[in-house]
Amino acid sequence: MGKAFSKPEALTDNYTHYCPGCTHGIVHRLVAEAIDELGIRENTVGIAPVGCAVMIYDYINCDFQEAAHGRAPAMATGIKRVRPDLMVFTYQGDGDLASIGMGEIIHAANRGEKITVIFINNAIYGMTGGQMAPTTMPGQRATTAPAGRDTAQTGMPIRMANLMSEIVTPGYVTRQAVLKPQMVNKCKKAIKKAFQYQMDNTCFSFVEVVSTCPTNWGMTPINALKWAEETLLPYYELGDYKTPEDA
Amino acid sequence: MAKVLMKGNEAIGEAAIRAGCLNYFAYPITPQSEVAEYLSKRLPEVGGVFLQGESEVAVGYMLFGASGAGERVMTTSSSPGISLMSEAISYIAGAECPAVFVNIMRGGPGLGGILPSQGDYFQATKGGGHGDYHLLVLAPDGVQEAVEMTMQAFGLAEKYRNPVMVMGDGMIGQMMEPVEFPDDLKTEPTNKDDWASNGMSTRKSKKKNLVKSLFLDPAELNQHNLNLKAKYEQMKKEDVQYELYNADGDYQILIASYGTMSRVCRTAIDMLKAEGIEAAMFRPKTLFPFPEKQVHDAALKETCKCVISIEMSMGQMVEDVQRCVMGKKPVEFYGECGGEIPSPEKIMEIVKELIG
Amino acid sequence: MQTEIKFAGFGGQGILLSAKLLAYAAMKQGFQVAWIPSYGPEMRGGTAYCTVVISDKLIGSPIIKSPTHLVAMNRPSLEKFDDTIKPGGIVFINASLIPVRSQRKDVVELVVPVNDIAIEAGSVRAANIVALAAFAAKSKLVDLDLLKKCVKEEFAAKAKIIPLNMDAFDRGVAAAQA
Amino acid sequence: MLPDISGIIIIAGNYGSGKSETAVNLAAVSRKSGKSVKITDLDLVNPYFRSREAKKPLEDLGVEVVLPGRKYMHADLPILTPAVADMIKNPADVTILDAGGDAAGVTVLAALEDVLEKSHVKLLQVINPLRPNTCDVQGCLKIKAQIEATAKLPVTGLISNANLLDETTPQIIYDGYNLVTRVSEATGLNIEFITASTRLLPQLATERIFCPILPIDRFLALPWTRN
Repeated sequence: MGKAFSKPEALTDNYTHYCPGCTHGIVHRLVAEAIDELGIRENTVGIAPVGCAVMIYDYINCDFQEAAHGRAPAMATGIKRVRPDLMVFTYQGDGDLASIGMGEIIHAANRGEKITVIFINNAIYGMTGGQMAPTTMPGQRATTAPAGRDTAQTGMPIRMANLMSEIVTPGYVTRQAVLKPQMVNKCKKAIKKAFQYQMDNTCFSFVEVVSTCPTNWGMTPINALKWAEETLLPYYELGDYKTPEDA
Repeated sequence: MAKVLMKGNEAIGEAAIRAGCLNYFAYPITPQSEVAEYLSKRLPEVGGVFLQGESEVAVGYMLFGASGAGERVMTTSSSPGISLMSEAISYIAGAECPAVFVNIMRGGPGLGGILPSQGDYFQATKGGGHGDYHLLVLAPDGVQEAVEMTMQAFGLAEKYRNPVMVMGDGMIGQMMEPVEFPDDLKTEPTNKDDWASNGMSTRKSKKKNLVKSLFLDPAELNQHNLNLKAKYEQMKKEDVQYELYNADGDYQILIASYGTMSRVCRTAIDMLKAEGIEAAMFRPKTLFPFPEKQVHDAALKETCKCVISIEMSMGQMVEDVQRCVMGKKPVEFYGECGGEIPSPEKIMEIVKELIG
Repeated sequence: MQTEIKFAGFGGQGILLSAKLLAYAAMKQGFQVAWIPSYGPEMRGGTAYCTVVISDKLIGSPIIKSPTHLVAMNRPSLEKFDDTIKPGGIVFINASLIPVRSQRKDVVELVVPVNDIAIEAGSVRAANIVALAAFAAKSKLVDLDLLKKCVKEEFAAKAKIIPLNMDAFDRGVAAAQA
Repeated sequence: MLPDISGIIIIAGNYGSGKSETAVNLAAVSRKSGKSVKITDLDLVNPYFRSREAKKPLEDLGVEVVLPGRKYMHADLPILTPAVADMIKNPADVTILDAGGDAAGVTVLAALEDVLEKSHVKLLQVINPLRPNTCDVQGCLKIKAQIEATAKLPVTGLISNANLLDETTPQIIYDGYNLVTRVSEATGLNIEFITASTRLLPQLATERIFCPILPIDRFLALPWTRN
């Protein structure tokens, strides 16, 4: 009988630097499990973002390249075009993907690059210390929105999965969360599916993951999960937004 | 191979293919768009990768990705486009990846104009992006040299694991000259298995490769920069290229000039000679590493009264010339950068004024 | 010995191609050549100019203020560059579109109604080939058979128009020799 | 009279009030008086002049410095290491949490709410009247309210850290003490101590000051001013 809980091969032995209650660790694990189950670890290149997950390469055991802020989809394009046999994924946060890297993500998706994008949406800039992100909720406090996000000045939070689903080029676009065990299971399936589409050379895929940042939100881990469920999920609705079969 | 008549831009594109670079990413900008147009036809014929990126910013990172995955890759652009790529150039230099950038310079600053210029000398040789890094910069004076330098660039980029820039100007990009593609300039790609993120399965060692420029430990970052500096010092020792023209006789003046401008100076020197005036030319073919000793020695010739740097800029290379001549001879400057290239007659007039 | 030929006319008259073919033939004959586009303020105004330099030694400056010969395909081109031609040079005038003549006494005028000849050959679009052939016949800069071969090669991908251009070429040569 | 405080002490205040220098010196003085001391740098919002820079001299004194792994010391990452919660659960005689500046800097305390609420915690507000936002009572009260709202903890005491770096004079220290006294009157909060650089101590008329004085040695000075 196998072990009920074992460490994926694609996960290194390093302890993560993430804060208590941060969901990066969960998503790292899901990515590692998907890579293991598909047997693609030795053909995979990840793109580490600028953001809290910049050192993802310490935790996931495959080749990595480190991008500048927002440019991961362009780097992934460069790798995938010259080495279509490699499995290429980016792992990006909301400041990275939805703000400074908006151009790169939209165009990579629109060209239908056969890459996998894992998008961590925790409604705040983590790395730089809790500044407002494009995904920050109305009224949510941030160090650059001390009175809470004023939508009259800064607009409404961007729903990336919804936006990406408007791109005509076929692709897989889904929004998942890791706030509860059953959500984690679904998210895992989505990540695996996203890699599978790449393996089959089917399409670009985009997995948005609604996540937490207790440290910058100023909440205990438990309260952060609760807040995410009550505040983020009604606005960031979970589910598949587009599949290649729709096309 | 027989000579063919080609536009500089087309020839650069073909040279990349002949050098074994089958990956090209670019964004259109005048006066170099013909490179992309040419390669969009040619690369599919040879099974290569052609992609027009959404911006020069993205293109810079497409190069970074491709290069980090261990493949030869090139882009071409012109001044404002190179500014946008400078972020990626800094990252590529920081992560020690080889990649070839071609800058067909146009007038600046800002939108400037589409006419030829040499206004990006500082940008290319003194930085452009952030941090302590250097590009190896090759400056051709015509279409044939643009071909040769483009071909050399890939080997140099791999030798140093550093971005290399071929820096021409609009005139070199737009003019047609006969060219040959020398087979002996093609280098075999180096084995990149010990550093490139090209997938473990293709390598003997199953250690993961990281292509990165982040060093959190101050001592480690300092050491990284020392290693980079050692590479730049090695470039200065091993890969300086230059040409001296009409320098065997007793010249009264040394003209420092590169690229298109040097072609005009060459004609001016011939015309001066016909009038009995001896002028020599020092032409750096590598702008970084700059031929420091060579310009110094040429300036120190006894008969040489002064040195003048003539550029299609407001005075950029002249600072390197001054630095190397170390105050031992007067160093003058003449430049125009509106897009009209100074004529040989104008150069003659300036030289005559200087040497009285 | 260095010779510079300025080709000038409206955009669409095939100026750049005529110049390229001349440069190509000269190159095949073993000369150093450069094809220099109009790349300055002169390129404005919907007109096209370029210069071909043919030399027996390394070509220096791409800046040619005073060319040896001029091939003027329209009136503004003649008026603009007439003064700049070196004494003794050929000033080629497309008489179909240029009702005036060179103001110079020290140049050789070659006046050919190239559009009319091209129409006779079958299409006005071959006017540039008529002009090229006529100029080449008069200037004797390159071997005519070689040049004709270069023209043929240029149209290799459009076999249908080869006979037209070959005919235009011959008519051009004949006009220069008339 | 040196400060003599024990328990879990959070040092907060507005940006540039001198929290870190105060925290580090309090740790050193407490340790020298024979107490066991732990200190953590919770400043996740400001990358420079953080108490982590005093790691070595503090450790040399026997202070336990709780920080993210060595490789993350200079990372631009807001790392809240789980070791902080452990430290609160297993405190030393003196356990110092050096928070970041303003309300933003204490946001992280809210993430520790569940461990903090089970402990008896002192939250001390450092005031330097020579900083623009805390030059009067009203300003100090405003910062206090912001810190309390974000940290979800009440401020329990005050510290005057009046200084103009090397240009500090005894008068500046007296003025600061006066201001903090008025804040104390307005809030009913105790003045835990004031600070004075060791250089100024001999010149100070200590009989005018009715609270302990923490002598400050610059641990976090600029490189060119060290020794």
